[in-house]
Amino acid sequence: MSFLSRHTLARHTLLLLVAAMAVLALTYGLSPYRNYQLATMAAYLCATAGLTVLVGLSGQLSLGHGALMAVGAYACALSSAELGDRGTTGPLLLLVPLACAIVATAVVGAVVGLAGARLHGPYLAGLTLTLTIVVPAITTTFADQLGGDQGLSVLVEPAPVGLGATFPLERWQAWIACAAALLTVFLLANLVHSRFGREMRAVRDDEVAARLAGINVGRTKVIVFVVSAATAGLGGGVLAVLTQAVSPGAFSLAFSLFLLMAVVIGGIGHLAGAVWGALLLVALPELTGSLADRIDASPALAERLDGNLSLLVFGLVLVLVTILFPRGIHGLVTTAFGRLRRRTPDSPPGTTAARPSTTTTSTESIDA
Amino acid sequence: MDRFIFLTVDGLARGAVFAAFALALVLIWRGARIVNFSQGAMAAASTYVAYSVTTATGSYWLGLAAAILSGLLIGAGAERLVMRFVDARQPLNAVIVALGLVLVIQAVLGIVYGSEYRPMKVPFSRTPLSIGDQALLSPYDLFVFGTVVVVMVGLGWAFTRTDLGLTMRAAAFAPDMARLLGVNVGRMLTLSWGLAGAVGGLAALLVVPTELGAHPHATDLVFVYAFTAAVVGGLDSPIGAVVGGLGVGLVLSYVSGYSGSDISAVVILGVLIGVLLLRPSGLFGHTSARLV
Amino acid sequence: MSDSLLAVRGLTAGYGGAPVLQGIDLDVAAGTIVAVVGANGAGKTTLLRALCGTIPVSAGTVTWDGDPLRGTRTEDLVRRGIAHVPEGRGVITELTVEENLRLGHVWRKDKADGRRATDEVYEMFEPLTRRRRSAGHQLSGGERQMLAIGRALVARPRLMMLDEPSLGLAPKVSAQIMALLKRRCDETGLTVLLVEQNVRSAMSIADHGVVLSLGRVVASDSADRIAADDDLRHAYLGF
Amino acid sequence: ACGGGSDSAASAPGVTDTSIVVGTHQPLTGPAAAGYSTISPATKAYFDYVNDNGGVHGRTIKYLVEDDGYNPANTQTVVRELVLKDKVFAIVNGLGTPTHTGVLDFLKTNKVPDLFVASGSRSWNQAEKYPTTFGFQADYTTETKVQATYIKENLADKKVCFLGQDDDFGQDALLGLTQVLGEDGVAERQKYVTSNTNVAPQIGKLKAAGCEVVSLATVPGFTALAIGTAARLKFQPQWISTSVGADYATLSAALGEAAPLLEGFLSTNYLPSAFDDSDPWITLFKKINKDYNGDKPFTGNTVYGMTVGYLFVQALQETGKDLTREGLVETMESGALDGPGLTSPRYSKDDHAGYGGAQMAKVTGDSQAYFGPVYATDDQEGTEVAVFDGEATTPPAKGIPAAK
Amino acid sequence: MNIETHVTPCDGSRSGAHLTVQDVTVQFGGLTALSDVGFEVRPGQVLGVIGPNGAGKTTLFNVVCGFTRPQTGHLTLDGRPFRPAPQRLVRSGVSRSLQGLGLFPGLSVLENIVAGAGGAARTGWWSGLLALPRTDRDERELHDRAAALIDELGLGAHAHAQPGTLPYAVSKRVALARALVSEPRLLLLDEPAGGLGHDEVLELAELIMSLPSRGAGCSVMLVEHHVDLVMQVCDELVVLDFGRVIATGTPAVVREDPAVAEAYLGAEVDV
Ligand SMILES: Nc1ncnc2c1ncn2[C@@H]1O[C@H](COP(=O)(O)OP(=O)(O)OP(=O)(O)O)[C@@H](O)[C@H]1O
Ligand SMILES: Nc1ncnc2c1ncn2[C@@H]1O[C@H](COP(=O)(O)OP(=O)(O)OP(=O)(O)O)[C@@H](O)[C@H]1O
Ligand SMILES: [Mg+2]
Ligand SMILES: [Mg+2]
Repeated sequence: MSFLSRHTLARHTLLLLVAAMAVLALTYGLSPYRNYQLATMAAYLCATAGLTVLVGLSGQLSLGHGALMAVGAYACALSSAELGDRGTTGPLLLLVPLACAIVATAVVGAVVGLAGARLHGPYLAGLTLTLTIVVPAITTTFADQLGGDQGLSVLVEPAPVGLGATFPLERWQAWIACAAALLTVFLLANLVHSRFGREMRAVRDDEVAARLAGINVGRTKVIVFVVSAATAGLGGGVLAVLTQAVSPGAFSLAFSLFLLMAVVIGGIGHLAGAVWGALLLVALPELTGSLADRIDASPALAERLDGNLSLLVFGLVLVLVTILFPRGIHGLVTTAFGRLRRRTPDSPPGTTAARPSTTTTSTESIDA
Repeated sequence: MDRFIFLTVDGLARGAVFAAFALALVLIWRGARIVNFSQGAMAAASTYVAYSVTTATGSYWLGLAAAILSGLLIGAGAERLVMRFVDARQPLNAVIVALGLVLVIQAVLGIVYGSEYRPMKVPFSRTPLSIGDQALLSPYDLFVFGTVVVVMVGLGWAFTRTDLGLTMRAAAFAPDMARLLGVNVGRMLTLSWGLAGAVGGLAALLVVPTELGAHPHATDLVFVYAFTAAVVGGLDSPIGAVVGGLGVGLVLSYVSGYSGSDISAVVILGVLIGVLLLRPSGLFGHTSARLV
Repeated sequence: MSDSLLAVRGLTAGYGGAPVLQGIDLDVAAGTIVAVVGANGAGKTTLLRALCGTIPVSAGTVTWDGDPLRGTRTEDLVRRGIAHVPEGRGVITELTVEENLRLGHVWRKDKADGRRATDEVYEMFEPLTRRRRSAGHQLSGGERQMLAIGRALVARPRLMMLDEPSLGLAPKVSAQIMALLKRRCDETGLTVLLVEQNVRSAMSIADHGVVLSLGRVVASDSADRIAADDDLRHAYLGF
Repeated sequence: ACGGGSDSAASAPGVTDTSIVVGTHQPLTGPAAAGYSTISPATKAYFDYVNDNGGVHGRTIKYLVEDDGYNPANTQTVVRELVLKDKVFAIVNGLGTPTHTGVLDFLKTNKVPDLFVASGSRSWNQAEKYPTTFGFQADYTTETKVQATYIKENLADKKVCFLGQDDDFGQDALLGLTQVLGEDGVAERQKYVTSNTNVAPQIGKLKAAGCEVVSLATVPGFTALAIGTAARLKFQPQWISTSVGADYATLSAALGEAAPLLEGFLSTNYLPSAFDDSDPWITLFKKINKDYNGDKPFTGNTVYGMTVGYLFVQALQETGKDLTREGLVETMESGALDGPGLTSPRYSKDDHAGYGGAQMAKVTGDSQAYFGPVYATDDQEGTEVAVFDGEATTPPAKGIPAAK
Repeated sequence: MNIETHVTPCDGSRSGAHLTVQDVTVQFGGLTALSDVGFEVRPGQVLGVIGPNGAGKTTLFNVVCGFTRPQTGHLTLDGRPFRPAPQRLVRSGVSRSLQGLGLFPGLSVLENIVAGAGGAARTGWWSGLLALPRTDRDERELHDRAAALIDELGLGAHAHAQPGTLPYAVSKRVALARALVSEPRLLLLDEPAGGLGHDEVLELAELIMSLPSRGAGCSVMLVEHHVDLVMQVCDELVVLDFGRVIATGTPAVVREDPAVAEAYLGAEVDV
């Protein structure tokens, strides 16, 4: 135990392995459609995890993460087409495009991050918001390369034959996506628990004091933006692989805003919150949709209710959840968990789940 | 040259409505320190009210009054019934709730009015008056300009010169302190939202007839451009909103006219980055904040 | 004790967890200066906050001029004659000096007197005169403190609650302020509830002193006697 | 049909002895819902009509309509939901070029028949690459080739210009014009994007260039915007629009008081005109609209939706009781379908496009009526635009295609 | 903007001064906040800067920290020209506490203090990303340093509290700890005694007087209105009024200066 609390890498790797096993087992229990949903959720998780770190911990508001995902998706599509032309097959056809997605988005993120480093609140929001309307503009301007509105299709190989002929494609997709998501969360968890994680929260809280503490505020902001963009790019790339297609319409302004909603409702600034958020992005539309489907109406009314009713429910849920659980689902869960723990007599006083684990190392040494 | 004048005039006319909308955003930013993402949807709702009233009575002006009044009520209602209960310690929650409101409002509009575009009337001709061979502004454009200027001057005056404006700003900047100074912060917030709703409703009523007509999503893009305009101008400044709005209108017009409308969004982004790099709080924002 | 302007009985209040203030009794007679002193963390600021209703009160009564004060909303206090200069000044930094001062009296019907009071403030705090149109965030620490005090004065309150007014002020200015408060009390019947770290200067102008410790009143007596009580000083005030 | 031995009817996804489940993706909400959200209810109404009349080979058709908001990402999800979770037998009339393009690969992998895609893109006609996907509309190129032929014959000395959406819709449409009129035949070409509702700069340019005929590849809202803006700029060319943006009911509603500007407005179309009460198809569809569609306004979209329904029922009838996905695709390729169109759909082994012809229509007074010959052609460069020599079909008894 | 300490030696005169300020003038619009201010801080010295409100004391600190660029004048640190930039200060061995508190509200007390020690870290952000073992070692070192200071300043009970819930005096001590944890050679303190009670001021005085003998030897610049404290701990005073130096010298000398009494101390105040 104390070995684990002293070695972040060992602790996080262990968690990673446990999570991977759990996901693996899960994919065998799910139907193809559920596996596809799991895969989509994992792709979203790449983006929401990066976004929650960016917004919640470094204090930079991005309304354009959907656009960054688009960059990743297009990079993935273009590079897979290029590789396809060269006759590449096998794992390279998957890994290289995803790497391209990460790199391309990181570069774009660096540019935006540099431009945005001096901006605050709504000004950064305005800048990133504009990114989302630029995506379709760029795809139509370079329609020959980017396929315009219609987008590009992505060259994807089926599941490896080694897995057997009847192995469902969706399970394979879930593996790919979950691997990417776990890796993302693992790295982000490392980062958040490191010195850099503390520094970005310091920058968020008070830029002047942060500078006086020797923190290079601009650099910190840009790095977080780049990291966050890279994870969004990976998410976009994975999404492209899952759907075998990219098009500008899939990365609309609304999508970017939904990503933000997801991280806030999940519990901003917490990776666990990002998981909740990604889950919501996948599950909530389906739930509200099926709820709305229950209602039987005359043809004339049905035409108007169709779609709109589930939007209405969706909107109401967002409003209510945000008001009732201001710290998001993660906050709700930790509070409930904390209450449960407090009732158990042998738990040490004053420990809360929200405390970063690095501090526990020296808690003892100080209190002693 | 003719073409340049044509594009300039066209861009200004278009920019004026962005400016009107940006003013509503500035109003709420000054009065409540949040960017109201539901401004567009609220304004769309007001235009539908105006549409219904005008259809029922045949009078544009009654519709206009209805748009302003309903905007006021919708804005104030959103604050009293929803935004007031949002945890102020979580700065983003208000944004998320506003986005939730967008969905709710648009869904309700879709259910009530369906998803077809409803054409709306304009009170004055949209045929441009021309001098010689050169088509210039239409009477309607002049009407829009006049309205925008009146709103801008009115807001600027109200905010800086009147006691009400002062208390509204105080309530927005420092609610706790304002309370100690006798400001009824809740009422000020309601008022800010109401006024912003009214200005937004008015702005939407100016712009929607020039586009495809009333629609739950009719103001989505206008919102985006108006937000950009407000950011360019500086969210605290009514003049900035107008300058930003006209600027965005001109850029869109020149780019579509000289190069092709597909890259206009890219140019807007370029302008935005350029302005913000030089002035991180917009053209008319304060930049000389003392740090320590 | 019905002659006191402000009467506090059994006030218990805090920040969610265990209460910070535990059964405070306090009387402030009209036209007097009552100084509340105590070590850091004793609950002085919390007391003023509880009186203003900015934190929830769990028990006790507060009577203002014979009427119960609980239930009065914070924003109505000024209209009832209570002004509060909170700890940390509360200058609205986005507004200019002029606007901050105007805010102090916007609610008053008597505009002319509001302007007169503003002029008096400018006269008193010369640095503010030079900075009329500067935004609050441009001011130095001491200038902000002056502004906060001035803003409370223009409301022409009957009771002024000041939380460490001398914080960040040059000795000369803080002496001026103390003198001013004393003068206003004598001349216009102003009542002052003063929280101060600087016990000596507080007691020098106060009529009555209250010592807080760990959220309780441990001594309440005339200022002279408090100042002279060595045991008290050693036990609670540290000198 | 001749499905493989193991593919008995019961094992085809979505098919039982008493029902067939099919699905579609449509924009019911969002900015693109305008003009499209009335199509799927019309199709459903036709299916309900058939179901009430005994169904197809004893099976009732269940039509699952999923809202994708014209967002390709949503399309991905809802189509997978339909195929993997709801196990639909086929996707019918999935709407939109960018939306549907994204699911082609998925539908192909899962061998799902993908019939009557609702868009005039040429992408659906790739029999080699996407063997289960079939188009429906006359593609944009076909329509503009017919327009160009009309221009050549009737407006020969006029200056012809073009305004089109900045995507494949506009490109394909422009292609048809230039194929017939030559590269120089189209003097000024302007594009617009849906994200910018101000088309004055483009219209100004067309006016300045002295255009006399303007061919439009625009969605209805932008057709109305273009006409309205042009009138403000005192520019009144002869407009010729593709069917996408030419529905008179929609346009006159959008123009409101300015609707008289539509007088003389030309367009092409490939389905019976909703205004033509003498057409037996229209009589049939109006009756179904009254009984099964809440008697909603009868527009071109209603005709469109019901035509899709009719063609699908016909395909099922032709395939027979022993229903398999392979069988359905074979029926499609057999060329047996002959729906209400002005020409018949041209489906064959290597042609998966839809209707292969169109006719000119003109707005006079309060209605939009066809005139002149029906032309048949396809999207290929070399193919002539010829007068269609086939006969217009008429509805069968009761309006339900007969079983094979 | 961020020009680091130049390494070119400044015309030979490697005098005893740790920091020198020469002819510094700062104007804000029409207002002159500092005009031709010059003085020096010697190693191990506690230099007090006093003056009326708005005299320019904080502005002077801002110049030394690089938050404000003076219109004229220049600084040297250890004999070399010094173009300060806030984020590099810590590495130049300079540290500052803010006039308010300037704590990070979202970080615990411990984290606040550790954040001040970041300049000593040896690993970059990407080793953190990969959670390399050396970042753990690095973090432990920073934590140990912070823990030592926490013990020294008696903050142990509050190590995991959020700054917002602390009594003011404790917060002040946390802010001081954060400035000290980087082991600066020059410490700038802006009103460290503001809001402190009598006991706390005495403790603070002792702490300040102990600084010059701390570690490698630390000089202090102190801005304070608490005259007792200033007189007790400072070796030398610089008095500013309207941005001008109106007096310098030992506390005893300055106290007797009539100009100082007039501008700052006030006649009737006995100190
Ligand atoms: N916002 C808060 N949340 C929780 N606890 C608080 C809060 N503010 C103050 N406290 C606690 O309440 C107690 C009393 O604090 P208070 O600020 O009233 O003391 P004070 O006498 O004004 O001290 P000081 O002289 O330092 O200003 C302290 O223990 C403090 O930690
Ligand atoms: N960024 C700025 N913009 C405009 N004026 C400024 C700015 N910074 C400081 N000033 C002005 O310069 C003068 C000096 O300010 P400074 O903060 O240095 O005073 P100070 O000596 O620290 O006073 P105090 O003891 O009250 O803290 C003040 O009048 C202040 O208002
Ligand atoms: Mg206090
Ligand atoms: Mg200062």
